[in-house]
Amino acid sequence: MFEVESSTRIERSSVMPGTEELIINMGPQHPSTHGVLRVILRLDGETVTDCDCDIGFLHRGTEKIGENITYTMFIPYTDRLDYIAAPSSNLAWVTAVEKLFGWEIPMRAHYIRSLVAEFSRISSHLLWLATHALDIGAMTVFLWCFREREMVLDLFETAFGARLTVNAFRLGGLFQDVPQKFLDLSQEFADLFPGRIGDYETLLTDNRIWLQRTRGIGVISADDAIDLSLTGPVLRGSGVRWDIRRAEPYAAYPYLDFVVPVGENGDVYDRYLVRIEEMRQSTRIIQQCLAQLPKGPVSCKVPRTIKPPAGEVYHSIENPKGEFGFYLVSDGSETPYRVRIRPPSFVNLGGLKKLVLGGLVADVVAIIGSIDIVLGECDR
Amino acid sequence: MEIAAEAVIALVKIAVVLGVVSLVVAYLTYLERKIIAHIQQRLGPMRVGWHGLLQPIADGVKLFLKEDIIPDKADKVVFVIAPIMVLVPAFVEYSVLPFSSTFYITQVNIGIFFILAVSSLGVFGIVMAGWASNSKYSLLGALRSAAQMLSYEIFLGFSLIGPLMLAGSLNMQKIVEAQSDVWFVFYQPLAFVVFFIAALAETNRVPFDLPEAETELVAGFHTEYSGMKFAFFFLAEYANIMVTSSVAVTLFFGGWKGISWIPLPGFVWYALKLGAIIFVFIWLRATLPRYRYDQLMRLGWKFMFPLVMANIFLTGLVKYLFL
Amino acid sequence: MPDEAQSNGQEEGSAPAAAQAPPAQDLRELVEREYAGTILEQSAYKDMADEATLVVRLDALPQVGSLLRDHPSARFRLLSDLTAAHFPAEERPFHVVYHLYSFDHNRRLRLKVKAHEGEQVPSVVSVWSGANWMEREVFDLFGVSFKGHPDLRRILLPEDWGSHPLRKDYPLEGRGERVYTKPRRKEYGE
Amino acid sequence: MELVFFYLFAAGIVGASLLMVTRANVIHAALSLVLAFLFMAGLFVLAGAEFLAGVQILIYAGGIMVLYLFSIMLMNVGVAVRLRQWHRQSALALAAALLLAAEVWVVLGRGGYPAAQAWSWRLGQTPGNVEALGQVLYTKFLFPFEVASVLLLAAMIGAIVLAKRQITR
Repeated sequence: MFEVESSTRIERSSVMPGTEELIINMGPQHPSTHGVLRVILRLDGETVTDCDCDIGFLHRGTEKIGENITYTMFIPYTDRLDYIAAPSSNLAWVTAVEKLFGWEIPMRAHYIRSLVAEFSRISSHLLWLATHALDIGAMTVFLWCFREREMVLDLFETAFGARLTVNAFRLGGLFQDVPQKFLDLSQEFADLFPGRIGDYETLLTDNRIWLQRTRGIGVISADDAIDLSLTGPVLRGSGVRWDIRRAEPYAAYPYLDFVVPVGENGDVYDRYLVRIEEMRQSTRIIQQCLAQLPKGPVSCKVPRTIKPPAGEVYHSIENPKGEFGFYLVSDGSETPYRVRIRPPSFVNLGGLKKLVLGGLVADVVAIIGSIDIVLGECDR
Repeated sequence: MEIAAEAVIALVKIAVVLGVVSLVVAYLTYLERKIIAHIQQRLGPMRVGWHGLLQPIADGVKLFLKEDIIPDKADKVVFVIAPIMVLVPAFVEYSVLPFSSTFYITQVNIGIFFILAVSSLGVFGIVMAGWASNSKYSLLGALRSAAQMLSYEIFLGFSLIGPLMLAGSLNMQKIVEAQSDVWFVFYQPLAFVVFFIAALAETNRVPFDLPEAETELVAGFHTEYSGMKFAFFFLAEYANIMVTSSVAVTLFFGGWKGISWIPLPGFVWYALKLGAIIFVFIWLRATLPRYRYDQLMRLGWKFMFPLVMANIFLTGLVKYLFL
Repeated sequence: MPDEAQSNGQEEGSAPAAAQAPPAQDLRELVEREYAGTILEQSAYKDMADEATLVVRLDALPQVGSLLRDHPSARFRLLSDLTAAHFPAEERPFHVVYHLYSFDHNRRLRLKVKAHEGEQVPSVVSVWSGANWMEREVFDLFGVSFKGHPDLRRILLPEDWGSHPLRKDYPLEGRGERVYTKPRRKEYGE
Repeated sequence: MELVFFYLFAAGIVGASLLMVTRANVIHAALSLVLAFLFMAGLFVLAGAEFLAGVQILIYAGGIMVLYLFSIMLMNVGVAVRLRQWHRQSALALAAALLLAAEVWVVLGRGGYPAAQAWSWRLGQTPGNVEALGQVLYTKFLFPFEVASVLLLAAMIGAIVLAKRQITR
């Protein structure tokens, strides 16, 4: 009798006798949480049994600030949201405001916006690839990616005078036309970059260790991904072919030809492949933008004081991280009544728990990397 | 009187070897930084001396002068002993390595076995460091490291059995002599592959650098260490690389024996081979990502273990039938 | 991984309906057929199709949500955004806003519920799991509480913050806990 | 010269063993045991049994003790330190110790086991004790050797089965 009992007890307890669950704090200064993210992990051995994210370390009340300054004044604040891809944030804001006003933007401005937005996508994906690879231990890719990202930042500097928080666009178009040097350098970069992507892929894509570390890790099905409101490469990695650039085109995207890559399994590896392919497609878009770039003004007539009609709009664009939108409520005054930033990182990070449960600690690092978050926009 | 003279000679030899090894180990860090830097299209250290040649010395001075922090909740005695426990075995192993036909500290009957035994002690320092730091990252790092080093010691040991069967001795000198005609790496390619992979794991190098996986465990077992104690771990890592590379040279690449028609002294050959193997170590670090813990174990037990067993069996069969 | 390029340009389904009936008329009818009297208002900014807005009765929100998510002619499976706005002058000052997206019809819809101060809004986490963090954020920044939320804690601000910064009566200067009496400044650069 | 080293190692063993039994902290005790093992390996070397010394270090110090430490580290050592260290068994322990001492005295007084005296190999004077050990193991003691390995295999399989049962279902 007693023996039966004791043996069943052994079988029921999944934890070894005498061991306790370990609670580990990753962050906010942990090297692989990509900013001031704090992840609290409960571990059984090395298996994750619970996960909670502590965010908000970078909360600056950007939405509240937006309600108290004019539409134009808010543009630099958007730089500080997704600071890895600042022009994308700028673009989301100006397109949302322009939708509120109903302005017609000149074609040249549209093309330059698309061009710069794709550069920002490349810069963001490069940073992602660099840190993601470093998280999994591939050190060389990190430095190679930064070499190319440096070129992109130099391009931003040529065009807008700043490297990170570029403040690229204005309501109604651009502040001024980009210099010819920018276009020449862009062409140079677009010709050179696909080869460099090949270099990264040589080191990673078919690497057995890389495959073992990423394949079948952090799997999420398409239905679950949609249910969790995941967007961007994370959603596409699960096989949902949805890209706002294609579904609800803005800027010059209706006239540009590109492929929306999707994955099949929704694991870390597929997200990696999707982003790599997106970089290739971005290069294609850049080539097309440069080839088709029309002449003409870069800004429509913008009144001195900007007062939109009362009403509400929601407009989102395809940020490198996912759907980046603004929900604007206007009461007809010079300042917005309500500014809501729809943050892709925040929402995607909300799905982290689902992705990491049952995995190993080492996988948590890979999974956070594959979600590609930027805390500036997550915490706002 | 004779004993005293012997002792003096031995001490001089030890001093020479220790000095050279320490210097080489220090410059190994420089070499690693330079090689990786050039693979990654940057320059590496350039400021201290010509092309940064004095960088290791500057680093050493910096580490000496740094504040030596012992965490408040740490087990102080164990915390202090741990780095010594890592470094000492790494250096003791040099005592049986033959650097040329005439230059070695001592010849032991059980040469290679001695190296294996002493290197198995290195894991203590790591475990002690991880436990004494009283930090979760350190503890996890140390646990991983202990499991990893224990398992891979087995493959490391078994992979050496093949060449030892061919040499018929554990004595390092005799093993080298046995390779006068053909290096064992040609007879024992399987054993060499397993040995090299196990050596990577034993020295906690990429792709098996889990114990100090920065992105998961901050810095693994030496998270809480600073100053000279940290330097000890660092030196021990490179000293271990040197030892395992030396073992590889001795057992698989004919030690100090070179190609007969190129007249070079034995220790030059030795250094060349050693350098080549160390270069591969560093090259791998720049190329490969990191294995996951369970994958590492699976690789060991499901791939390397059968392989090394098959190798021993084959070697025995061939030796029985043809030699 | 990538397959052949999709066709450029607009997909069907969003544009043509806008001219005659206000956008989302079909969705309103769809919901009314199932749950009569749950749609209180209907509007769209400048009659734009993707700005169609339905104001839903507070208690009916989860049912309407599930219906819109599952019905074949709606299929709003993605909760693209969830937020709120504060209108202190109104009787029901808290507007909680849901932005839905339908992959099948490439279409957007905005749902809105209006809540009294202190009134609990039914949580939609059971309908769209992604609402979890977004509802926490609304709770954090507006103080709107959600009924049936599995884990309603503050998310961006510290646990002990004590007030809700995105409310309109939250002071712009000083610490938020202080009662602020000055009217909101409206003019800049004049 | 050898005598000096012998007493050095012997003193080390005694000291380390004393440390091991007196330390309240289990980790300290385990580390003292490692120290004792190392000194023992030194004694083996003095006796000319280098191979045994290597095995002593490799298996006992480098293998088994690491596993001990491994499992001790997973437990909460802080609790053990605060526990009572005396179990009122000192009388029993004293009796056992005296018995052991008496046995050692008798055996050593007779000049060791007769079988050991009749040993044909003189350790330390052999051409190489690895070869000696190998020959003995595979000729004279082949059967006990095989029995031991089968026993170990059974133990290993048993351990795997025990561990496996918790993982599945």
